[in-house]
Amino acid sequence: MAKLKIEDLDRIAEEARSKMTIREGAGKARITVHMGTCGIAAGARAIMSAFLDEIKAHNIKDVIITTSGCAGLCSREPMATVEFGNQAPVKYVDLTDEKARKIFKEHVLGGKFVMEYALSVGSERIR
Amino acid sequence: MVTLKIDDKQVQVPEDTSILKAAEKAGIWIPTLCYSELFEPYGVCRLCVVEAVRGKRSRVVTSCNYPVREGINVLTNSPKIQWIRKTILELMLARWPNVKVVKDLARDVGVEKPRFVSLQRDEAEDACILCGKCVSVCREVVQANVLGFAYRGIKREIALPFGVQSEACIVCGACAHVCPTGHIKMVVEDYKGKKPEFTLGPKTAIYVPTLQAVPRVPVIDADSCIHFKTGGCEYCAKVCEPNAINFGMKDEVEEIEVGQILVATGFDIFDASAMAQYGYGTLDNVYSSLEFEMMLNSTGPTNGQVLTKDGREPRSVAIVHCIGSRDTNHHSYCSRVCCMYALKYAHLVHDRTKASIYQFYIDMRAFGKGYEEFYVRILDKGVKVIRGKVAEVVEAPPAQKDEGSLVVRCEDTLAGKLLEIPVDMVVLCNAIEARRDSDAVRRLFSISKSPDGFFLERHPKLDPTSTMTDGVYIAGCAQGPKDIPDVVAQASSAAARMLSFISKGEVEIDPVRAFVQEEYCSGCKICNSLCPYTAIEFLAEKKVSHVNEALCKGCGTCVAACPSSAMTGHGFTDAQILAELDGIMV
Amino acid sequence: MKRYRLQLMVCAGTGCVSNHSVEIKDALDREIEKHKLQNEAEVVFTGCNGFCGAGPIVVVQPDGVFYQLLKTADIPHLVEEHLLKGRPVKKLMYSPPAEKIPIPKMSDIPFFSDQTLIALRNRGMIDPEQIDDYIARGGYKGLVKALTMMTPDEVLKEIKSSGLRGRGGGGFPTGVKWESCKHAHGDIKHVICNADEGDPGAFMDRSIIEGDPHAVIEGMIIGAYAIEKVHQGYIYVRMEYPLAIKRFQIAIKQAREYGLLGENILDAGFTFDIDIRRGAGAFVCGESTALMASVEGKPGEPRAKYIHTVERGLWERPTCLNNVETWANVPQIILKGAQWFSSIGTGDVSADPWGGSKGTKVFSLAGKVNNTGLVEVPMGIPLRDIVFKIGGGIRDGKKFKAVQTGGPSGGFIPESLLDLPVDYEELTKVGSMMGSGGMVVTDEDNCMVDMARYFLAFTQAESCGKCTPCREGTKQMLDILDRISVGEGTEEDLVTLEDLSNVIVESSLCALGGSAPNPVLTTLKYFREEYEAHVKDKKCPSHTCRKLNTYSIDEKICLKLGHGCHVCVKHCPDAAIIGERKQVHYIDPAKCSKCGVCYDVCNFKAVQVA
Amino acid sequence: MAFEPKIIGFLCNWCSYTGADLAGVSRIKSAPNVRVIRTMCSGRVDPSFILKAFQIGADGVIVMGCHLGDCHYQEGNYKTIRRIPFLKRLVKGFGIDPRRLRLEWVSASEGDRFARIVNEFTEEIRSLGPLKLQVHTELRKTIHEPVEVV
Amino acid sequence: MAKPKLALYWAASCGGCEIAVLDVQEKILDVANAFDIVFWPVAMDFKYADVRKMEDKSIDLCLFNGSIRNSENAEIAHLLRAKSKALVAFGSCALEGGIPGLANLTTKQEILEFVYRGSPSTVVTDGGVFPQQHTKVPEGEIEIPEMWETVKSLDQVVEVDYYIPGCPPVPNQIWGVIEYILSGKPLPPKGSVIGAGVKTCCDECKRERKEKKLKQFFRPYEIETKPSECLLDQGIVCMGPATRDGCGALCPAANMPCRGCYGLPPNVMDQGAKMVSALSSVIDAHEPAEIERILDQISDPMGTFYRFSLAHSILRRVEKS
Repeated sequence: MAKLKIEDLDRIAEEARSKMTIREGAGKARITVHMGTCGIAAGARAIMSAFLDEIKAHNIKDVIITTSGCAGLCSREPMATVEFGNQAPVKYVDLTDEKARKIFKEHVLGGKFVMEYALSVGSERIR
Repeated sequence: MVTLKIDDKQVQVPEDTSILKAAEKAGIWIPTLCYSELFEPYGVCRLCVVEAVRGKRSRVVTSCNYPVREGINVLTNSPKIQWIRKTILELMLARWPNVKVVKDLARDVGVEKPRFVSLQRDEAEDACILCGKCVSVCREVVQANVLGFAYRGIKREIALPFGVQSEACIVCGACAHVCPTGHIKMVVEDYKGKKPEFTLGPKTAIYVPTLQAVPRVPVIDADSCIHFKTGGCEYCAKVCEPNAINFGMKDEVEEIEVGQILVATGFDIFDASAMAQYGYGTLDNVYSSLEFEMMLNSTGPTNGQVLTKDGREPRSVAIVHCIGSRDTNHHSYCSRVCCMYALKYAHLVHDRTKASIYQFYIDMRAFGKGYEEFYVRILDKGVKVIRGKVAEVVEAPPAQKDEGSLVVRCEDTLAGKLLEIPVDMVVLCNAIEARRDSDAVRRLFSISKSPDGFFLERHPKLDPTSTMTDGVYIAGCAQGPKDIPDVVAQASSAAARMLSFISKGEVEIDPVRAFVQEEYCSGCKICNSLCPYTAIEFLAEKKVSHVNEALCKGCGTCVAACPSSAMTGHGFTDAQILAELDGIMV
Repeated sequence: MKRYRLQLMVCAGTGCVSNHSVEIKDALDREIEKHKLQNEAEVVFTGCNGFCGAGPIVVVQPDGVFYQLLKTADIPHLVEEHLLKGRPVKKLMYSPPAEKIPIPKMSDIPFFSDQTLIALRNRGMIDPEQIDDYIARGGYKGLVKALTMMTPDEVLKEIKSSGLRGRGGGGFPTGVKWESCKHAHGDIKHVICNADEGDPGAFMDRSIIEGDPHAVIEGMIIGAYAIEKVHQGYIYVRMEYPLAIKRFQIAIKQAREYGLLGENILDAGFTFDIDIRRGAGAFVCGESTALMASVEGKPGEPRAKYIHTVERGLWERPTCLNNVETWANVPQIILKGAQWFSSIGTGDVSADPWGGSKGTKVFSLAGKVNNTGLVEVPMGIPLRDIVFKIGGGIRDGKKFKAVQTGGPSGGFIPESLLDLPVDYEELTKVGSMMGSGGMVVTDEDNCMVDMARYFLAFTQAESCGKCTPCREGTKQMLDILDRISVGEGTEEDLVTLEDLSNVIVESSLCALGGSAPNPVLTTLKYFREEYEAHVKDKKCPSHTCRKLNTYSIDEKICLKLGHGCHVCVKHCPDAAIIGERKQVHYIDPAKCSKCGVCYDVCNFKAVQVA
Repeated sequence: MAFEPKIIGFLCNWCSYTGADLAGVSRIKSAPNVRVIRTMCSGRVDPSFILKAFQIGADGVIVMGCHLGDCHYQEGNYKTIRRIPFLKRLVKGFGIDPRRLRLEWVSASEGDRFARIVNEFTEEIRSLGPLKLQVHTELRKTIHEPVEVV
Repeated sequence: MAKPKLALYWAASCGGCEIAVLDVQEKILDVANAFDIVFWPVAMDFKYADVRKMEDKSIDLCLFNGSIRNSENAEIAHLLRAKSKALVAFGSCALEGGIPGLANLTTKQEILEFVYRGSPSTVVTDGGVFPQQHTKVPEGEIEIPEMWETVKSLDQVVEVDYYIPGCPPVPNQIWGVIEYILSGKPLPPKGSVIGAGVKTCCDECKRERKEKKLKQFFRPYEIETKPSECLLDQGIVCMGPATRDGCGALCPAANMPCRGCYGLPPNVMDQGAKMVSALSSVIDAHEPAEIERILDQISDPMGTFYRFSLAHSILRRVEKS
């Protein structure tokens, strides 16, 4: 690596940004793909790779994608919850590859809910 | 300049002086142990602590290395300081109970017995108290860097590198000198012989030879001066106000061309320890003539008084002639001068002490002008003169100890009686012998020596001052034992002889001598080693040999030896001799 | 650049590495490979995570789930459950001693939540051997700001007004130190980072160097820039920290490659480089003048500091020496400004730099507390919070007795003073000191006399032996304490002990001697009754001093529970225990040398100690 | 008439020549056969002279010098005492009886010793008879004269 | 005008001197076209009769090498003396007898006895007959020259104009002489030694000489000689000091002592006598017995000192009564 100039520092910071957001657990949007046993059986993995594919394609750095256990509604698997900024989390059900990509473009990037795929808006209260 | 108060006494001192120095200037005593003028203060014994009060903040600091600051008030004896000194000395006393310097300081500060006992207790009087003075002097003053500390904490000790005698140590003794407890000792193993009672030798590296030295100026002995070994010290230069010390001066060897040389290298005295029966070197108060001479000299070690080793005036003195002279085992010749100086000793001892004097001789040789009269005067003074060779000198048996510490056994041949005389002091008249390096000197000037080792004169009667080699003369005891008047006479004759040559301006040499025909000489050097007069030298640049006409005697040995007949000689060339040969055969 | 969705932060501090965290990482890699998650999850070694007591530690990000005390056997289950199915594994989580309910998120664990991280801000978040990670989290931004937008004087003023004080133990205001070094005459000056950390029980410097070396480098460059005429810096790391040395070497190499060290840094016309000097293991070399003597190649012996090292230090040149943690704070102060820093902590430094204790201090919490590890807390936090909230209280429900702060040169603080705010002035007032930040919690089973003797034994062994009071005095004190702990102490010994302590404190040449008696002084002051017990009754209340105990066997327990198992007889060195197998055993007090082995080996606690 | 041997004697100036002179002065009779050549020291006698003497018809050659240690030039005779034995080997090599060459030490005061040696040597050579060498006759001729070379 | 005539002849010689003439390498061509070689029996088949037909003094230069051992040598020597203007004694045999000259250590009878009967390699047939001067054979009578009792150098038979020493003379010295003659410069006086110096071999020897004090003599094979130190200093008998220079001290340079082949230096009459005088002066011993012991170490002084110059030494030959 050649000797750095000041602007190089920012460039490196930018590149490592995505890793950092994951580590800091604070990003612009968070997609949680529900991977309970039923979820996986229903093809949650494909949904996950679709989302990852989109992130790579649009070179998005500040979106966190994570998995969680079964959300409870096994019949509508594969499911994913998308939280955008501090808006209420939206649960999408019966996802397919292109549905996932559409949700990614409109909701994750655009910030608009994609109501036709959504099951509910807001999440349960945990006492 | 900084002004400060020490125990409420106003003091003004330059910028970076330490409180200790300032206190000293103000006449206030502060105990120190690891401090010394010679080197940077090490500040480890902590005995010199004082309270430096500035405004309301008081701080305990070591006065030896704390630089004075404007306006501070120093308390050198406050209760806190006393308490600290006492406790520290208690700690030291617990570990080194019998070390004098620790006991004294403890007593000064009022500590009798420590409250506790140290597990590292060291009863020795000369124990090492880890003050580090030896390390500092070796590093900063001598700059030989031999000593250092090893290990840590309670196991800390002074150590030599790898625990073995280091070659960097120049045995200057500085560490032994500064060590407050005498823990470091100077050991001189290899010297076996008797250390002479009085040595002319200096005690320090810079010394004034004797008070009568001309010029009376101190001189540095480069072999033992630390500066010439390690570049350090220069302490003498520090204290010399006119700073007249210049280390740059070096002994120079000058080569000067001279026409003539007078060899007057003097004599050595016979080492009496070779004759064990006289006890020189084993018994006290048995002196050689030279040592007794030193004792009589007013600038000598005893300022001219005749004293025994323990400083008392001797009650009786024995003077024994012919030690090593007229003795087939040592020197068969008579040293000529001993009888007269022995009488001189008798005369001086008689004047300076009330001792009874015994003189043991074989033949009293008062040969010179006025000498016999002097001998008679000595006899009148009541000196007991006994004719007989002393058999031996022994330690007096305890019974006779009060009369004299030594007993001289001899036979009075005139009275035919065996005598045992107790005396307090014995003076031996050592023989005069050729100097130990006379052989080397002889070869240097290519002069020969007579069987008794003294240099051989050209002719014993007709020409006692010159030698076989032209231009080299000898005078004084180098040519043989002789008295001062004779030496003066011989020396003046030699000087006169030399002056005559010098005034004449040129040297007369006989025509018969050899010379080299350089066109035929090819420098085979066969002739070089032949000439007893070292007249043939080799000219390196021309690569030919050359004859020094002044030295060549014309014997022709080299002419015969020259393989290429390049060497020939005026008056006896090959052609001349061959012509003679043809002539006589006709 | 690979896009990952999961980052597994495996702690690779010295503590966890010695607990096999390397095997844990290998197991993780294997399992991820097996489940073909290698494109989604990246396993990263980080520096010390701080919660050393819970090692080996893995934090799964972005979920922030904290797994502790992991064994390689747990890994397959963890990967399958959490990484694949996204279901965190409860049994591997931390659960507070009292409630026993696991807390999944690291940020919720009290040990972490109550801490305020400045010096340790990157712990567990970056791979110390990747300079990019450090830059990504705002690394070298402070340096850029200093070099391009501030003059050396402004940088110095910023540090001074921030109220930052020496974290090494002395608490000397850093700004003042930099200023006097700047004004000292001499055209070659040096800065040194003291990473000797000789205190037993202190490991915060180690974890900063291992976990975030570039923070120290950036701090030193800023310091050098501020003091001016400084082109060569040194970091003095002790040989006992090989991992720290390795990580710092890598960091220096990477910094040099990036042009952050060496000629013309960042083309800003400032040249500065750092070399590593290894300490040979002498505690005294933590003292500044001894350290400098050691760097110069001489034996590590302190010299009188009447002329401060900022005027004549390394090779007689002005030298500014600061602790690792001090340097680590500098970049943040420059980046976020003095105001932000002085808002944390106690007192007011605007007028008098000694007026308060600003910023945070890292303590290495150890001893009889549940959560042992590195704790960075804001100055002024009550001691009780550190011990009971962050520390999680005393282990096994025992009763708190005292906490020892400041390593062997610090003192013991009893329960009565537990609420004192932790800062320089308060700790010194009660006889202890901030020191390096070592904090050892003791409980009722600890004997104060034995603790004092332990710390004094350390300082006595580490004394350089140069000056009489420290060399002879500490040995004398230790001998007295040895006698007391075997029952030969007298009342008068206690007087002598205190007397000696004060003399040593007053007259020793350096801070080691000056602070070595603190543990004894504070225990004498706060726990005199324990000393009295040892001396008068020849008893040790907490039975630690075995020679003072009397051992006996409770027949009932021995027979009923142990059925005379005869184990104690086999181990007793003095054959003082009589009794056959299957029968009651009995200790003969005459022969018993009170070694306490029988107490240790008896599985049924039949041996009674009184 | 009886064979009168021709003997050549090399005498050193300080001792043997003076000794011979003393013999003459003290009227001591000795054989007239020795024809004397005076050199400053016996060390000056070059072996070439001795061979030359034999070449031009000498029947015997005697070299005389000072006693060892008496040499006026200190070490002259030490050289002679080494040269003459070596030369005897050469003379023997040429087939000449080595007894025809003799070395004797005679000091300045030994006039009678000189005469005795001379008589003794003369009789010895007389018993050996004349020395016949081919070089005496036809081998002698040579035109080779040492001349300066360009 | 016609080219000067050159004649070369080899009497009792090994022929080395002729080869030395060729050793001037390509310059032999200059010799060839500068001279008209009229007589060179070793190289070409010249006949004595042709020489006898020439007028006297017609040969300008005659290089005569080899000593005079028998009547034929003498006869041709007289012939060439008559026929040539400048007769040069070429090489140490013609100058001083050379190696053949060593025969003067014995007699003719002893030589014939040994060669034809005594030597181990001789097979004695029909009573070990000696070669006869005149023998009858069917074809007629064969006559061979008569062998002389004593070997003589050239100048002991005829008058010699110049001498060139060396066994063989060194090529650059030979060429130096020829070049000088060709240059037509005035010839040096009759009888002078040319093609050599006036000093001794020591002058040209590169070895460093020190003061000589010898306690023991060695043969060259007995010790390992130091290359930079004079051989005589190391105890090896070297004839260098008593031998004329000119050869460039070839032998000492090759770690062997000089053997004296360049003959007597200008003022010396006898190499043996001079070496005796020189060597004995440097022996470091005083007692006669010690001196004898050291002298015994010089084996065969006659052969060593007179290897080349016996026939021309003061006593010429050994008397066998």
